[in-house]
Formats: sequence, C-alpha cells, structure tokens
Amino acid sequence: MAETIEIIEEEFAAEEKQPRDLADLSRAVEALIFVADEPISTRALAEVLEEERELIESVVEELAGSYEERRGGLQIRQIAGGWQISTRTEVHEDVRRLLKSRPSAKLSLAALETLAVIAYKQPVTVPEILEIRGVQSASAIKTLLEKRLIVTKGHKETVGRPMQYGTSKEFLIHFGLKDLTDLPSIEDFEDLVSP
Amino acid sequence: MAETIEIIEEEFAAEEKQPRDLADLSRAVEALIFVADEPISTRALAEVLEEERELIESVVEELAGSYEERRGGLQIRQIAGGWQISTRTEVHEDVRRLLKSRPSAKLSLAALETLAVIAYKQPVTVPEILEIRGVQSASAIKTLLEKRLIVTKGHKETVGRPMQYGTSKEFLIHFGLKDLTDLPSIEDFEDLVSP
Amino acid sequence: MLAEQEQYSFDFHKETAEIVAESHDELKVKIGEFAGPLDLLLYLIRQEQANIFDIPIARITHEYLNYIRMMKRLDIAVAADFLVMAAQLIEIKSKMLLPRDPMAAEDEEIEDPRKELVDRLLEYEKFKAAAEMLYERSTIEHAVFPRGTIETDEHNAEVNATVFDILTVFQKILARHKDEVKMEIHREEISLADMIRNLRTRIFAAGELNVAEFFESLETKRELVTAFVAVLEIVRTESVKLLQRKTFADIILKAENSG
Repeated sequence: MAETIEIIEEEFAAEEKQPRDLADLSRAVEALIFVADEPISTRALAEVLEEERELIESVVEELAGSYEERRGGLQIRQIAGGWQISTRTEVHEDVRRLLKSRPSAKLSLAALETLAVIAYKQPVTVPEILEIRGVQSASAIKTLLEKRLIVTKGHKETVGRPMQYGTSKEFLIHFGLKDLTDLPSIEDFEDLVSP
Repeated sequence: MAETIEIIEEEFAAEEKQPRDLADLSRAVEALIFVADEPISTRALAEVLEEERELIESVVEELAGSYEERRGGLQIRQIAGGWQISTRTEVHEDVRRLLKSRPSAKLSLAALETLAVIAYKQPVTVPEILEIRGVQSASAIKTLLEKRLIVTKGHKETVGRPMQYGTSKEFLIHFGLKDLTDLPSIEDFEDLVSP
Repeated sequence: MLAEQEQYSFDFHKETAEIVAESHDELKVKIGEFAGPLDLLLYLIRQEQANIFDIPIARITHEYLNYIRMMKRLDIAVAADFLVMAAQLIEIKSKMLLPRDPMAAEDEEIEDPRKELVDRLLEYEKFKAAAEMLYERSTIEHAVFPRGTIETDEHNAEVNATVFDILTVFQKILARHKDEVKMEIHREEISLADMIRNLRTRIFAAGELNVAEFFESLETKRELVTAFVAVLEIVRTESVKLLQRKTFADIILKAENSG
C-alpha cells in the first residue's frame, strides 16, 4: 500500500514540470507575435516562454506554414530579425480603401541612390558617398535620418573624424528584409549594368 | 442564337464588377479587422468592400467560427459594436510576461529630452536640467535611472550639494557609441541642414 | 483612375530624367532631374549608344555641356558637382588630343585618360541598379500592412530613439530656451518716455539719484542705452543737474529746487 502512494506522489511531482504541449506553445507564440509591436525574434519568444530556442523556432515555422496553407488575409513572416503578422499582398486594395492610405510617400531617386550606397558600404561617410554618387547627398541623408532608415555609426578615425552612417532596423522593415544578408550581393548587379 | 449570346455578354459587361467569391471576401474581412485601430462594425466592412451587409455578417461569423475551431492564440470577437482580433484568455499569462519583459528600447519624449540634456551637459544637476528644459524632469530622471541609461556622478560642490547625473555605459551601448566623444555634435550635421 | 494613381505613385522608371529633342537645337528636360553628373553621363552614353569602355569623349562632352547650358538657360540651379564633372570631361578630352610622347618606348602602356571615369561610372551604375532594387522592394512592401493599434500599445505610447534624435531634441530644447529668454527681454523693454518718467520720479522722491547705482539696476544693454539717453534728456529739459562731489566720486543727479 505504501508503495502505491509513493508512486502516485512521484507522478504528481512529474506532472508539475511537464512540458507544454505543442498546440499550447503554438497558441502562445501566435499571441505573442500578435501583441509585440515590432517583429519579435525567436530568442525573445523563447525567453518569454522559457523554452529552447530550437523548439520555438520549429513551432513558429509550423505556425507560419499553417497560415500559408489557410491562405486567409494574414501571413506570418520573418522580417528585421523577427516574426511579424501582417496582411497579405492580395488584399492590399481593400486595406488601402479602409485606411484611405495612398502608397506612402516614396523616396526620391537621390535618396534611393544614397540609401543603396549606405546599405552596401556601411559604415560609410559623407565624402565616401560623394565619391560614388558624384554628387552631394546632404539633403538625401537628412531625409533618410528623419525617416529613420539610416542611423549614425560613430565617427571614423581619420582626418576630420567624419560621421559614419549605416542602415537601421526600420530600413529592414521598410524593404521587407530578414536581415542585411538578405540583400542581394552588390556584385550581382554587375551583370545587369552595361556590357 | 448569336443575338442572345451578344445580349448576355453585354449584360455581363454592364455589371460593374463580378461578385467576389466567399474565400476572397473572407480574406479581405480578416485583413480589415486586423488593420483597423478600433473594433470595426459589419456596416463599415460592408461599405469598404461594397457588399451587402447580410453577406458580410455571415462571412464574419463564419470567420470568427473558424478562429474558434482552430483554437489558436487569437480570437475574433464582437466588442463595442464591432469586430476585433485579440489574444485568447488562455495565453494571457504569456502575454503579460512579454509586456513586462519588453526591451527598454523605448523612451518617452520627456525622457528623451532629459537624456539629451544630460548627454550633452554632463555632469549636470536637476536644477540645471530644469533651467534648460523649462519643466520638472524628476520622473524622467527616475525612468532613465531605472533603464540604467544614466548614473549619478557625485554631488556638486555648491549650495545644497545637488546630485549630478551623467550617461552610463549602457547609454553608449544602446546608442551604438564608442565613447562620449563619439556623440554627434551640431557640426556633424551642419552640412546636412543646408539644402 | 490611372491619372489619379500617377499623382502619388512615384515610378522609378518614369520619373527618371530624360532629355527630349524638340527641334534641332532646342532641348528640353522631360521630367525630374538627373540624380547627379554620373547619372547624366550614363544617360548620354546610352543615348549615343556608345560603348562605356570606349566613350566618344568629344561627343559626350559636347552633349554634357549642352545640357548644362540648357539648365542655366532654364534658370535651373546647376549643382557645383555638375560643373566639376564638366571640367573633368574637358580635361580628359584635351589629354586625348595630346600627341603621344615620341620619346616613350614603343611597347610602353599608356593609361587611357578615360579609365578613371569609366571605373567610376561602372561602380556608380551598380549602386543605381541597387537603388532600383530597393525601389521595387519597397513597392512590394507597401502592399503589406501591420496590425492596427491594440490596447497594450496604448500603455506604451513612446518613441524609439536614435543618436540623431538625441541631438535634434537637444537643439530643439536650446532653441526653445532661447525663445524664452528673448521673450523676457521683450517684456522688460522700456520706452524712453517711460524711462524719463521713472527717472524723474526717483530723483524728485529722494532729491537725488546715484547714476552708477541706477545704471547697475538695469539688466539689458538696450535698457542701459535708453537710460543713458534719458539722463541726458532730463538734464537738458528739467531742473535737474549732474554733479560730482569730488573727483572720481559717483555722479549724482540732483533736483535743483531741493538745494
């Protein structure tokens, strides 16, 4: 009799630290991605849920896949080093009609060129950008700073200690990039330019 | 016969738009509920989608039912005369833990102003910050201390020996600065101001 | 519908600058501006269907200068960088006209004066292609929307900051501060008539007034100037005289009837 009781107690103790089942984890992950106001990384999810990163990774991927399969109005995607729920491109016209939003003011050609140089050459200084573009980029840089697409990256330790610039997290979000390695390599553009 | 076909074709052309299939409507409805800042009413949805209210009503109910069935982390619920996507009660604990653990990356404008004054004028006392900002900064200073962006720098040897504040090592890390001389000066951006 | 859309959707390809020949020597810039001298050069080279590795420098220079002249005629400010490039083109052109040094060895490689320019153009063109890629990516991204605000966001109505924000915020505080100081000065500004009235009241109330002390009680330069004029004025027009009881002593304003 005493033996039986012991066994039951052990079972109870084991139950207390039973791992959460996958459906439960997936539920939690979905809710957390929804609530986070910025793309949330696998690491942050794992920390909040106190689970292994690898496990969370597979749960998120499974969840993103299920959204994909369902083909509803929403998607879970990887952006700026994290996961985010957003609408699908297919419904953008309806969404735009609701938000009465026009495609947000786009960047000028000068700003786009400057941003391309900064993205590929970061950290990069104003004189270095001038060297590549052949034209002053001051107002473009100011616009990019104001739009938070670029950030300062400290002074360069050369004569005059010029300020260096690099791209921001907003840059990744704005251009739908997972991270900087998601940018196509600059050499890839070589084939496109004049023969 | 040929005439009849023509007439039918004309009728089709006259119809402004072909009715959307239900899956398509459901996708749009889901996206609209998701992006709306407030619970969105069936009427508003019907207006944006240019469909009959009754049809939209049944589409939303069907969609809410499918969320219910799936038992994921989110639900579509009717609230304040509209529809809203929110997290399920089951996951509230995880959500609360996330909100608590939120990275201290964000600062209110008051905190940012106070931090700016401290960064550029350090070591600086509370009366000196008041003098510059023109408003009390007590709670901002408390926030900055809690976020470890500033530290105390001893008492100033004047009347009342007020406490002095300066920026911390975390401040440097947070803003990607090597050291305090790396803080941008007005001159660094001078070239950007002129058009 | 189409026209309406065009108003706010920037098209990378359409808004790229272009020069359209209206008649033989009347050129016209169609839309926008070239992003820089290299952008213009690439356009001219493509227009001439020239090989970028063998740029017909004389012809391209001619076209380039034409463009600059046209801009000036249209009163469009030509950025200094365009002029710098014009000078470089002329320099390359003249170098190419120089006869080969007869003393140089037959097999000695002479560097093509165009080489540096070609390298810059090729490098620039890569980034121009990258800019186009960014443009296309952002167009796709504009069809994707994040969720609307939810309750928890409201507890978090805060701004994300960068070093640039810190500096801008600091500048704004300084500017605000300056405005406040200016306002105070403005409030305390006093007219000459008021100053004379004030001075008179003080002199006749006490019978005399120490000029240095009076001046010290004033705060701004402007007030001092007004006060100085007021002193001269009151001495000239009223029964008040200036006196100094001994050398180097304070100057006193004294009402004459009070003895």
